[in-house]
Amino acid sequence: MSSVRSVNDMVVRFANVNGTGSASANSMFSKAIFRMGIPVTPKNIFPSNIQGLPTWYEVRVSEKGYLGRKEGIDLLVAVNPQSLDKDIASVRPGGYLMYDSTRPLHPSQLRPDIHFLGLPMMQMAMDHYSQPRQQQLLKNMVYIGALSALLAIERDVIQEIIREQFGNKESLVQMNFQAVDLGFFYAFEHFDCPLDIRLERRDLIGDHIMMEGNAATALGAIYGGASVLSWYPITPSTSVAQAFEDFAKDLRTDPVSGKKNYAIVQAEDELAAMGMVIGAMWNGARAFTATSGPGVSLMSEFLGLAYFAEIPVVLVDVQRGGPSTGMPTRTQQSDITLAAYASHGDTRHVLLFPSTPAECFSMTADAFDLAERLQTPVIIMSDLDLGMNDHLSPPLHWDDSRRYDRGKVLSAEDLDHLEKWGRYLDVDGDGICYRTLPGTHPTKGAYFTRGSSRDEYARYTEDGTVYARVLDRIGSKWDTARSLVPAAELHEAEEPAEIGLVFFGTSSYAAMEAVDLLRERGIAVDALRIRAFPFGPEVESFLDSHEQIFVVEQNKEGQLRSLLINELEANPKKLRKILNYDGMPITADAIVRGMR
Amino acid sequence: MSSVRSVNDMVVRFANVNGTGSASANSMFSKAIFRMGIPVTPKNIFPSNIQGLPTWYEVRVSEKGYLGRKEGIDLLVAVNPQSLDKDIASVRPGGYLMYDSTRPLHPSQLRPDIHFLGLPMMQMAMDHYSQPRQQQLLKNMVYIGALSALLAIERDVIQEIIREQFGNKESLVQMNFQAVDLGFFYAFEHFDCPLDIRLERRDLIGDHIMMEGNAATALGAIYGGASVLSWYPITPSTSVAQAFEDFAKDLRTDPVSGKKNYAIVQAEDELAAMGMVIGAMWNGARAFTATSGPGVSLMSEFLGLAYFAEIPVVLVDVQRGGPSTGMPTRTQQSDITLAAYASHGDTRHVLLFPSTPAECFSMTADAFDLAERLQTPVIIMSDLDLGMNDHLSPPLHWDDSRRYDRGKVLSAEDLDHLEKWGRYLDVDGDGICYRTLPGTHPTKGAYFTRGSSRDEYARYTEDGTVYARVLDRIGSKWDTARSLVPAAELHEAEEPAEIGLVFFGTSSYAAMEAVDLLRERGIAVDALRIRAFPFGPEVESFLDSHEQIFVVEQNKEGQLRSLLINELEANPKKLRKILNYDGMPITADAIVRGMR
Amino acid sequence: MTYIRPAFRHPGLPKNDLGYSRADYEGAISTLCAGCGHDSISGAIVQACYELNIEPHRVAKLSGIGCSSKTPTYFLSNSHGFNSVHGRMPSVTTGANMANRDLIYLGVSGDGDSASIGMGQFCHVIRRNLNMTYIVMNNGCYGLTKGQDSATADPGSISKKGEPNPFQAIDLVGLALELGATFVGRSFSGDRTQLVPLIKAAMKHEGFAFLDVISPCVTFNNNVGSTKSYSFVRDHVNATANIDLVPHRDEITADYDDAAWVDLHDGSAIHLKKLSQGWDPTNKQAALDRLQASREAGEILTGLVYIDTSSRDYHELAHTAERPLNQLTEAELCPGNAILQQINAGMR
Amino acid sequence: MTYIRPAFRHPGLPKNDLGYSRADYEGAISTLCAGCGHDSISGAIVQACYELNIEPHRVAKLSGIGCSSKTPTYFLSNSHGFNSVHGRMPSVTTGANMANRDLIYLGVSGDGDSASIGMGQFCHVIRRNLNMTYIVMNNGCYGLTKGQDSATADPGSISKKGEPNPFQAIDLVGLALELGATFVGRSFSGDRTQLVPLIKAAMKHEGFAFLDVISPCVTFNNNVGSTKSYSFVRDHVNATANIDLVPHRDEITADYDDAAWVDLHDGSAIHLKKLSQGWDPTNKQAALDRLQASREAGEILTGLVYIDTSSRDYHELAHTAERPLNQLTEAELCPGNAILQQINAGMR
Ligand SMILES: Cc1ncc(C[n+]2csc(CCOP(=O)(O)OP(=O)(O)O)c2C)c(N)n1
Ligand SMILES: Cc1ncc(C[n+]2csc(CCOP(=O)(O)OP(=O)(O)O)c2C)c(N)n1
Ligand code: SF4
Ligand code: SF4
Ligand SMILES: [Mg+2]
Ligand SMILES: [Mg+2]
Repeated sequence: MSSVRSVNDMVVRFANVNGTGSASANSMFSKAIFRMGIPVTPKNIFPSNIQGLPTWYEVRVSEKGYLGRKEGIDLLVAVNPQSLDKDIASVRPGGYLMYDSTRPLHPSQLRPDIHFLGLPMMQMAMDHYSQPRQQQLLKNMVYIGALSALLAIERDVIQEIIREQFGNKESLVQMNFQAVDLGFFYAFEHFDCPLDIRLERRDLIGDHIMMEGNAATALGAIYGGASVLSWYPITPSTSVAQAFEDFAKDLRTDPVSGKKNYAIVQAEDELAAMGMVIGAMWNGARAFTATSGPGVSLMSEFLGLAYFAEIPVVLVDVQRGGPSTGMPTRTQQSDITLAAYASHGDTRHVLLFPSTPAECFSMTADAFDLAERLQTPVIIMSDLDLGMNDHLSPPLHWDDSRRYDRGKVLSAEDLDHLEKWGRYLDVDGDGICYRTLPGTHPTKGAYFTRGSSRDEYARYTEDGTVYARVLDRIGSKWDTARSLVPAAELHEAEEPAEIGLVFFGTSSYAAMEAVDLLRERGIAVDALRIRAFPFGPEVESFLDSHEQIFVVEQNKEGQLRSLLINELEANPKKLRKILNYDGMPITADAIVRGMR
Repeated sequence: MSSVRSVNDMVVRFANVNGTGSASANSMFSKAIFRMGIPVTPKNIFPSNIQGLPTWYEVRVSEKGYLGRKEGIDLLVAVNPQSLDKDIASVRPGGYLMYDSTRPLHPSQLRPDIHFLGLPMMQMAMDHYSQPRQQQLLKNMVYIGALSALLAIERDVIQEIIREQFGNKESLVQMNFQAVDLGFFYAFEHFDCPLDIRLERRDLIGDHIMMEGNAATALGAIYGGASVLSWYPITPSTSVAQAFEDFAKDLRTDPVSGKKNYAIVQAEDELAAMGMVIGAMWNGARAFTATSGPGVSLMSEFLGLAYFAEIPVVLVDVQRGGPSTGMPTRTQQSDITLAAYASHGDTRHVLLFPSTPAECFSMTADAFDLAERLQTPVIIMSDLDLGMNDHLSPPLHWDDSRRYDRGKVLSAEDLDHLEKWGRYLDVDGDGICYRTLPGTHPTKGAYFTRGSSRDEYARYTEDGTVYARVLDRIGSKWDTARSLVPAAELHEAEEPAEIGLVFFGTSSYAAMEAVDLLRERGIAVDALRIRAFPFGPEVESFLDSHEQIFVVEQNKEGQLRSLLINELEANPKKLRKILNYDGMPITADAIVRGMR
Repeated sequence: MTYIRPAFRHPGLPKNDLGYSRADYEGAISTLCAGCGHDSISGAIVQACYELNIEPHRVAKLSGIGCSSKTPTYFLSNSHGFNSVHGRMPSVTTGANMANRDLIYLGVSGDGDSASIGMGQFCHVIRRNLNMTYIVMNNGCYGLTKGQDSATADPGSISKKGEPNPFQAIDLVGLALELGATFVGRSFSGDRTQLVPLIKAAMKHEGFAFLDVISPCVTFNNNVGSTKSYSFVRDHVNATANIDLVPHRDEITADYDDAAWVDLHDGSAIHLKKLSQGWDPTNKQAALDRLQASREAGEILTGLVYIDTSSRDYHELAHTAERPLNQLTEAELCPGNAILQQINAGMR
Repeated sequence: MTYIRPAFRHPGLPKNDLGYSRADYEGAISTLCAGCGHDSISGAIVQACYELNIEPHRVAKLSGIGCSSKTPTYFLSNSHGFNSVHGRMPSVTTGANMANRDLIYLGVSGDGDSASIGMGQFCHVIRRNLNMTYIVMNNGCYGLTKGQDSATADPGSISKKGEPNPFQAIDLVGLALELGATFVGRSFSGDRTQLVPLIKAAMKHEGFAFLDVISPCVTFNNNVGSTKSYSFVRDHVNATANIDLVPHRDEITADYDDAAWVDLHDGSAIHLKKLSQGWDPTNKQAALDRLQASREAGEILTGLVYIDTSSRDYHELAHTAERPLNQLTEAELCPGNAILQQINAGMR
């Protein structure tokens, strides 16, 4: 039978039952490869349930540093009897299946075209550990040990990671060392290790880090100066709030009083969460909330208020599979249309599209400057893949000389020196007016904020001319926004290319890999990674300068493409859709197929 | 001074204080003109307040039958001191101002270029009536009387209307007669009546009726078989629910038991209102709700559920000035984007665009057939102008041979004869599957409705392939919808035209008038009135067959234009926007200006 | 489920008066955590419906979102079910009931689903005295989103060490009484002897019947103070910051007469106080006082707290026709063109 | 308002200890109907703030949507105001308070705004004991949308003839008590002698202070039975099906010691029962009983019903720093790059 030869280039998938402690073991596996200096990206494929259902952990290893998903599984670790048949079928010809040989496979399950590696995981765990819970957990370490032999993972790297995890709890450390060795030596004796798919130490990681996007987003909020968080739990955004709370405990507890230099409320629902953000921002604290599609739908009315009353808002949308409850534990980029135009009437919101944890961090921090500068909602469009999976990312960086841009806020002194002031007077011609905070000045600067129509002095009015004038002025902020948001990232082919590839967020990994695949086939493609809405001039000229443009998205309707057409008046005929919306991250192969 | 000569062609505006009984008097004025066989359309321009603020009533009279708003006021009846200066300024040169000469005008107020008609309304009312409330009300009848002399309104027509209104209350009838006469004879003696703007009986009304769109919508729901209404009060949709309740009391009370063959709940909010509609439709009763922009925003999450779980929904959106609370008592067509794509994920909703009360009636009735046939939400996009103003309209008609289309619903018998059935199996290839109602059959047809992903047999699944397949199948219903919704209405110029004018809803009145104005100037224009989304092939070919197309809308961003571009892949370059979003109905002049 | 379930039944199975066996009231296999209190409640619902001799297809089961709201899949698979959106089960059930007053409506929700996002709808469905049974599977936390505190009392709070949840806990029983619910009861998932009769009584009540059922979440134990028994697990959890181990647990049961301390998985305990046999549940004032008293005593009062035996449901209050609205014929619904022409005449 | 108001003040005007005259606490001219109860409450708020010697600009006034929610424009024009969206004032106020615990928060709402669409947020702001005064101007109807029934008791219901509102009325005072509000009172818009002190007490309370103020809607009288006095008007109304006449009315006032029947504009009356002088408002159980008793007697209990004198507000419960969060410096907010590099290290 043909077998797959490769070094530092493989897809390994673990098939587990959720709630059995496998996640921690599996993450050690990726961590170890990372420590060996080899680019790696793991993805959790988990059910919307707490215990007892199939869950998968898919790890891609790529010497070339391709971090998107890849089709075809080289090695599958089958620990879940429920999904075993499906798992066996998913291994690609010539690939390997490691299974728990405590119970032998049924002959019908033995595919002739793949290699079977039987490891009596449960048996070994039971032989060595008394408590059922220990057995269950350490069984996982046994297969990690076996993998280290089979794939040539450096044993001391694994030991180092175990030490870091269990720290001072020496008993646990030893227990885990032993379990790893059990697996290691069993594999060593029974199979010819290492396999011809294997790992070799490299130095390809540099100073990169491995981090979940949601944690980076939370840190971005800390560094961006957020002191108020109001949120409502929803997968896959929950860990943003939880990480923010953890970081805040460490970094924001008043050294003297031991009290909190932050306030977090778990709201009664998403409407209330957004209401609290609006109230806090109106009152001069940096505030944000994080949610997913259903929450954004519920926040629609409030987003319209913030847009029209011109109150800064920072909202993190960690997208999942829609519509409705949809696939809560799968990924999509399908809230673009909603986020761009949320609420009734003529509204339009600023969107940011991070693709890496580093960008989750920087864009979230920037979002507060943008929101306060523009006095409007700014929505960070992350997704489940980016938010809840570990990603290889450039290290996070903060420029200590940087100062927050709190936008146009008048102090008591400013007010004293002002002849006349109107909350909605556009004195600078950039569409942005000067606001005041409650409690600033005894006699000047008080005004009434409302979602109903008002004149330049914040007085209620039903005069249509004034109303239209105010709408136009608010609309004019859009041009200012265009000049402030992060520009799209252009990747030009060596030779002039007629084909353009446009993508954003987590589609970027597969898209950039696709560009290389096409180059290898002699097809030159210019690539543009969109990073924000409104689109800058660079996007416009990219569309103009290419005959044929493909827009890669993880939704069904081609939502970003619609934005491009609407906002840039581009001819739809030349913009073709490449879509993936089955809830799994898109692959480079799918993109290449889509361009045919 | 030049004066305006015209018969049956004028704009008369009444300036009143709200809460002073003027509305009933003013509506008598329009009614009388209507009874004289002359085309007329009144518009209320009222404040978001209950008592004491300026309110206007603007009446356009047009021999040619133009029913849109027209710029320039020929005669202004000034009854409100608060707005007097503004009102005087609003009269066009050569026009007339009738004012309450009980208090003389200040010389500075006397514009040289208009005619002043002083009528001591309050004085006369006080001289003849004792109670202050009588004085206030009958003052209004006094100016109606004066107008009948000045404009040559037939006196018996007015008397007829008064009789109809106060019916058996003879004392009131006489009191009103007297007040009218007071005004009539005062005018007759003091001014040379009739003026050179005047009225003459015609026979231009035919069998048309004068009706508010919201009442017609409510009747449409009655005739469409709605038995459940859940709603939450909001201007300008409130009168839909109230009219439905009134009609239901008359037409749906069980003759035998005296009990209600309908159920109406004033819900706690719009989310609950939509939830009740979904629950009732799921359970096989025809149900609907009516709201305005803010309500639609709040219903977003539920609309996504109905779309994805495939539950029929009928929603009436009577649009008002947005965003946010905006201008609650002014009109706009600015919820198009929201309604078309409401909710997160890839969703798309069927929209209907009525332009007349007759269409409010028929489209609302049709909406129930469409919703049940397509198993999806259908949204009727009315607006404040259409809903809350009297409109001249073709009479309402119902074909008694017509039968409701309840869509694909399986009876107990059907189920008995079915071999195998899956709630989401597309057996007919039109994307629409067979549903069952709770309680139908003891052992067959029960299934679980959910907003999360499921397979063809309604079983929960997290299998991406199945999920994408279901999304595609739901998407395929869109083509079926296209074949069912009302087609756009084409008005071709005599000679071949390169210019196309596209419009919908209440913009149609002004748009059709603009087409005539352009013809008079020798410019040929083909006109297309859009009546539904999705757009039919006729819309596509109209766009293809015209060089230059103008899209008329009463919103700021050109929301329908965006739909045309997105859904028909039309080249934005050839679609130009003509917009009006100051909250007042658009005029023909504005459209003509916009085409320059 | 829409596929026909295997028809085979053991012939010897006992049947109720309608000839249905208990299995006819069961549902799909549960995917909840082993030992989850919610599964015990599902079992009690099956038992209650079996004993009540209900035709399974005459029941409509509705829920919101959460582990608790998943349970309708695990009972009555011959009934239509509707898993709506988070916190909105009451409005969907109201609409369903408006359309067909003849079905039996069983609403299942969680403490997050009802006491947080669903609070408004919960209050208003009570106000309308909708004819339904409303069960909150109350575990004091958000199970499906991994254990955040909910707005209701944490059953483990009495023995709690260290900092308690700072905010007021909402007592849904007290709230329902205050809002005028016509049937209010509380029980414990493990106390089947008390729970089954309560569910039966609730389903027979003509109007809104509320049951607050305490139902421990075996997996998310937000009560660190009293969890020594888990040191091994907790070490892993802390160490990996990754709550992905769920110890298998047996269902907690309690069968008691008057009062009982029930041990929870986290080692904490709740003090259940049963209303005495002689208790008169028709006295509202007494119910309010008794409830207040047990709160102050740190007890959780269980049993049928209050019932208004003269309850008139939504349809009676609204004078809806007896025949379900979804069965009206086209002739009854549509007034026809003749009447429409009269209406036109009135508009001229 | 953002334009500077005419500075001229009559020199002789009385001033409070801070040197502000009553006019410094006033707002724009009301656009509500003449005689609307809401205007009386606005007046009482002005008086209370004047007497409390509050610096006007240290107050933040927030509201939802409705006639009642418009009133913040009619008082304290030197304070920032926020007219948010319908039913959401509590969350916006919560956020504002989180950001700056040093301002005085005055929330104004209506019975529709709070008891219907805002029910969930109303319950949860109570639960958090947010430091604010929450006034519901309760007219038992939706004024701004022209008089639909609201979910609260109709003040005119006692003398009502014919069919009463079929549904349970929500008593916001009872609800607030049940949910553990730390300050609960009720009054009547026309009883300034009772109202002003109650508002002052509420604004001084450390935590959530709720005031249910009955405030008749002079225009929308959904009580046909008792309105003979309006025959003329009503004839017009019926005849034209067009409620566009609003009779001018004088504000209704009531100054009473123990109990009083107050006539409303519609000819109906409400029975106000004042808590006796000796009443101890710190006894929760007594408050609940007393409230229940007067309900049964068909009385509307007014006065300070309950106060928890040991109330600890949200920030105390949450251990927020004393200094308002919106005054933290960039240095205090941003940990800097050095720490970030340590965090990076932990991710390798
Ligand atoms: C609009 C919306 N917000 C948030 C969520 C995420 N969510 C799912 S279940 C749940 C809470 C469930 O708690 P509870 O109702 O107590 O049920 P339990 O799991 O504890 O039984 C939340 C917040 C959602 N599905 N929809
Ligand atoms: C989301 C939303 N729904 C409905 C409305 C329409 N609306 C405006 S005020 C109001 C009710 C006001 O009643 P209440 O709070 O009692 O105030 P009142 O006018 O009686 O003082 C409603 C339903 C709205 N503005 N927003
Ligand atoms: S998480 Fe808790 S509530 Fe959810 S299934 Fe597991 S035990 Fe039950
Ligand atoms: S309608 Fe009623 S509540 Fe509104 S202002 Fe008039 S009297 Fe006051
Ligand atoms: Mg729960
Ligand atoms: Mg009210």
